[in-house]
Amino acid sequence: MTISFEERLVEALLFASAEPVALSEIADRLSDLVDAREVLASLAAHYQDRGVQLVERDGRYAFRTAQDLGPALRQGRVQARKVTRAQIEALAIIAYHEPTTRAEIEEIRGVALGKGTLDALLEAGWIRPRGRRQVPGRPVLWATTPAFLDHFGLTSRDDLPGIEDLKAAGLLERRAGVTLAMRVEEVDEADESDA
Amino acid sequence: MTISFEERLVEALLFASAEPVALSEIADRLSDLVDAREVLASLAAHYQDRGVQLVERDGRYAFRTAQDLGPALRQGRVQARKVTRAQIEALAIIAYHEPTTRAEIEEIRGVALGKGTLDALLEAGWIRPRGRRQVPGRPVLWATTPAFLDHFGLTSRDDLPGIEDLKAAGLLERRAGVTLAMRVEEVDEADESDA
Amino acid sequence: MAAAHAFQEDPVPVPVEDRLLLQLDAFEGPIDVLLALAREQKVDLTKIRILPLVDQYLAFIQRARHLRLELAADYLVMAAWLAFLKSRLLLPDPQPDDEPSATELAEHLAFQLQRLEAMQRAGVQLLAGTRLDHDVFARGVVEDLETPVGPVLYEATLYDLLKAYGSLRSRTAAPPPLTIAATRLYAVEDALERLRQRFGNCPDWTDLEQFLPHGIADAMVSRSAVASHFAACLELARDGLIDLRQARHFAAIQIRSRQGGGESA
Repeated sequence: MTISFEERLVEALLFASAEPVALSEIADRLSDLVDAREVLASLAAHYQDRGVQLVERDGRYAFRTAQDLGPALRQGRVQARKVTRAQIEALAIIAYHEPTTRAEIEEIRGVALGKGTLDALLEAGWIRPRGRRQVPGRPVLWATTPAFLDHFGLTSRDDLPGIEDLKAAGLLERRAGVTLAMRVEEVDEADESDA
Repeated sequence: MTISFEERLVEALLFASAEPVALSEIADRLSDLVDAREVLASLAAHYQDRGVQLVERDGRYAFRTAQDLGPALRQGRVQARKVTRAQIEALAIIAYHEPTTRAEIEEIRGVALGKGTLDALLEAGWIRPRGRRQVPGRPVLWATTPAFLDHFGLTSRDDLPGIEDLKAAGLLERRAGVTLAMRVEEVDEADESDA
Repeated sequence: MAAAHAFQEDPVPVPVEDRLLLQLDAFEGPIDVLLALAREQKVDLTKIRILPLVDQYLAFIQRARHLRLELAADYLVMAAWLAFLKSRLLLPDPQPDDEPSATELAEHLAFQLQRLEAMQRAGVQLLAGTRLDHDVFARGVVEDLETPVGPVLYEATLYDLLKAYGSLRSRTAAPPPLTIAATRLYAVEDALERLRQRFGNCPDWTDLEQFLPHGIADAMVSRSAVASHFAACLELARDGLIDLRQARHFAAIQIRSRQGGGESA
């Protein structure tokens, strides 16, 4: 079975488009000699029994996964959630300073941690409690998990670039301050091993 | 032509995801009686001449539009990320020598990396730290990511242009560059002897 | 405009070094320049001849300095190293055994040029290959399959993590002590000292430029020397030690010593 250039183009166009595409827009991409409706009809017929279907909504066209596959696709399908700034900062502090306490995280960030911050990191499976510090109050110590390494593509915590590496990669924001045109000796900031 | 339930399911699964899906994840959705590789091979054959193709990226699978349709699809789309010369050279050096350190990249290019070069590659998701070299200073080693292969249309690192020839010619061996001797102290000396 | 034809000159071949000087900004350091020069030999880089290459590079640097183009220090260090390499290649090798021979150094340089060339070509090929969002496109929508039943997946990249820690540390780290780097600019005091030593035997009008120190590699330092010598002149003139004159705007500034006031004009 051969497929025409127009059919291939419309197939790719609908596949790559973030929104359903209007008929007029499809027609604009095609030569005047070709009827966009015919191309769409032919594509729709091709996909009829497949796992993906060509659907029309208000004169706009899109591919959608076949409805009967919904339950099978949803199985084990995860719900994506964006990580907040407080969460990513707390996670970074735990990763660089582990094992560490909530109080230490708050001290480094300079603000108190919101209620759900560590909970979210726990739910994500990135941190776990690892014993308690032997000081009054015996606060819980937090550490990262193998799932944390896995998610961030790290083979070990040792992969985390040090302060100097971050600086060299341009990831340490420059503080407002005195910079001269001439070479200034970089001041050695902080050793990371303070826990 | 009939299509199996498994083929429809995998087709829908790959369609529903923008990122390449791991073989193991695909196999998890299928009955133990079905070989995921066979399903993928059959799908790939079906899509061979179509506007959308099944591609493999380092053991992960995804649908991508056919290469020859690029110019027609590009119209009115946001341009792909701009890459500077320093960035692409650093990226090539990492890809062909990985894992490798910042100092080695600088030796090969004979010039210091500007701040922000590795940063940009990291932000694009093309490189990641992978361990440290066990030498004094324990410098971070950099390697490429699956997203790098996906972005540059490579099935695996073996697919890098000319990598076999370069290996055979010994050009990928680790050897320090002559510029190694150029350090700031010596530059200052040169200035003084000139004055 | 028939005359135009009559005076049309044969195209003068522009030397390679001059052509490269025009694109100096586009180079990524001295090795990159060397590679561009090596490509001019139009031979397989594995058969590159190092000596002519060294000469070309030195000529390139010479031209750049003659034209007072700003060259980063690396370029001059490279020139010094190549001059050293050249002398060792030409002279019998007197080096002790534990140091690499001149031939080895030359071979190594050739290796480095080949390697950089290979990486530059690889970069070009990567960019010219099939690129996502340019030649091929991914699925435009991630389908929301409604009522997800699986676990929650938190989304964050390694870049997010490192960036968060980086900005956190720069936000909260104790401010570094103020350091003012020693300046390498030419001080007015030094210029005064220099001029005091020299103008004594100079009863005739002489261009100030003659008194400037020569061979300062760094363009910034070189410019500061001009400024500080001019300031020093003004001071000496105020003290009645020299006369100053300038024929017109932007003309050369001339000075002469005023000995015992007898010669004052």
